[in-house]
Amino acid sequence: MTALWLLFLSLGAAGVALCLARAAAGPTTPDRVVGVDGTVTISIALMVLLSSFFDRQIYMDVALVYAVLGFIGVLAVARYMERGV
Amino acid sequence: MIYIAILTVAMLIAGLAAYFFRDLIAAVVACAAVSLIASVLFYLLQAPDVAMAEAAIGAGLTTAIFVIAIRKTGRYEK
Amino acid sequence: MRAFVSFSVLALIVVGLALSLSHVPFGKDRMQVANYYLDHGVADTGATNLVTAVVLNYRALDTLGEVTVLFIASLGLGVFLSWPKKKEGTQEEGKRELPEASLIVRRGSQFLFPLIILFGGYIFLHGHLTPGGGFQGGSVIASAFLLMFLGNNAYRLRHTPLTVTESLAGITFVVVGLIGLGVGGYFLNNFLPKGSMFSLFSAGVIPILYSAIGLKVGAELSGIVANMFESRSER
Amino acid sequence: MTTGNPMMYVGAVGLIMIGLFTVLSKRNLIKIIVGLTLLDTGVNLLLVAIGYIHNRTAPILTQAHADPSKMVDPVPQALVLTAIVIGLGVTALALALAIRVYGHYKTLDTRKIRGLKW
Repeated sequence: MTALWLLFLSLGAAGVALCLARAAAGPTTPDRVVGVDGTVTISIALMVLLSSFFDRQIYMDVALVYAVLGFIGVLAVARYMERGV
Repeated sequence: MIYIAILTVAMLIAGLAAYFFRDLIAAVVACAAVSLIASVLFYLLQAPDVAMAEAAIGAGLTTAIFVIAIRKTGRYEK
Repeated sequence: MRAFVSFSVLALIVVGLALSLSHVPFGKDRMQVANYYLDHGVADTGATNLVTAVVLNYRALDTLGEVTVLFIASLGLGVFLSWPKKKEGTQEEGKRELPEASLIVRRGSQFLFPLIILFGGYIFLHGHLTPGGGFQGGSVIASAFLLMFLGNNAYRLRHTPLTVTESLAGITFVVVGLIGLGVGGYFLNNFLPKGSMFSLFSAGVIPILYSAIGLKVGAELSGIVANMFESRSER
Repeated sequence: MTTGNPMMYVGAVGLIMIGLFTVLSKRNLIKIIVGLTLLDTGVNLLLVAIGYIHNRTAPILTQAHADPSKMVDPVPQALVLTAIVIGLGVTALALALAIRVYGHYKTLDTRKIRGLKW
């Protein structure tokens, strides 16, 4: 069981690291935005996994807030890019 | 916890990126990344209330307010 | 010179923080005040989320002050952004024609708006049972208005209902506190019955106060977002 | 669980240092406000890290977790909770000031704004 948790958390951390590497290296600003947005998605999955790991169902609310609101920042930057803000 | 070390290093790199980027939009996006990783760290420190506040503020409102201010002034730092 | 001063200030702060944090080992039990809160919190307040118990019962007067600070920040932003009054006609003529958002973003924002408002209401109504509360719920509600501003160019927020909501919420907080003063002898006394644990109608006045804070914070942050969007005069 | 000990403090103090160095050395007003936001996040992280206790859970009682002696300190969390929202208000106020400064001087460079250079 511990090995399974280790696998899950390692995959999540690797995903975060890869997305942040794209966000740090990306030559243009849209690359960086997409990298950070991928990080948001993987972090939501990590939070759901951790709520099961800590055995507290109420922690799920934090992941819910991120899932509902996580796209608004990306939307703001996208509207800036098409000169709409 | 090796994961805390990974997340902390990633957060510090994002903060340094926010310092070094000349493009202010990229700096604000790096700031949003710092807020996101700080929210995960609050979660790992057993503070779901604080993590939720950081999520609700850092996900949308801070980025949008900075983007509006950059729209009204200038995009590049000279 | 400037870099030297900056680095010496940073070095001083690093040394000071390192010296003081070396006496505070990470993860050790050093609670003194909080032990009382943890042991007596549920019996005193009825709220099972002890952070809410600290925010709205033991430290409720501080919370009133913090809401006031947020109100002053919102007021100052409104004053700064509307201070040099432009002529209405010239401002309308000089405004650039903004490209409209795509159909998916427009319809999606209109579809998601009531759902996000509902979610914010859920967060601050359940503040005494689950993580969350007035501050988080208010931020979620302000994010819903921000989504409408981003998705629809023609969207305008009427400021009168916002001001009325904010004032009524603030008055509710103070009046509940004063009723507590009259009934129990001190400001913000929890005078309603505590109810049973883990049910929505428990914890006395805490759900009422957190709803008031949620509406007030939501109205203030929505006002900040609306002010930032509506002053399009600089460039 | 012990290897992560200094790492939280290093992260929080490092974030405070990056934010403070941005505030002290950059010359663009928007960049200075970005530095203030980083500083804010670092201070909040430091406060919550001081309140953390090993092998304990969040101070929220449920049917499965009803033992108050197994919970972390709720007081720093309550302080930081309000500080985050007020940080947003302060950031918005500073950005409004920066927009007004730009409207008056047509620049955000602190060297070109009279009375702001040091």
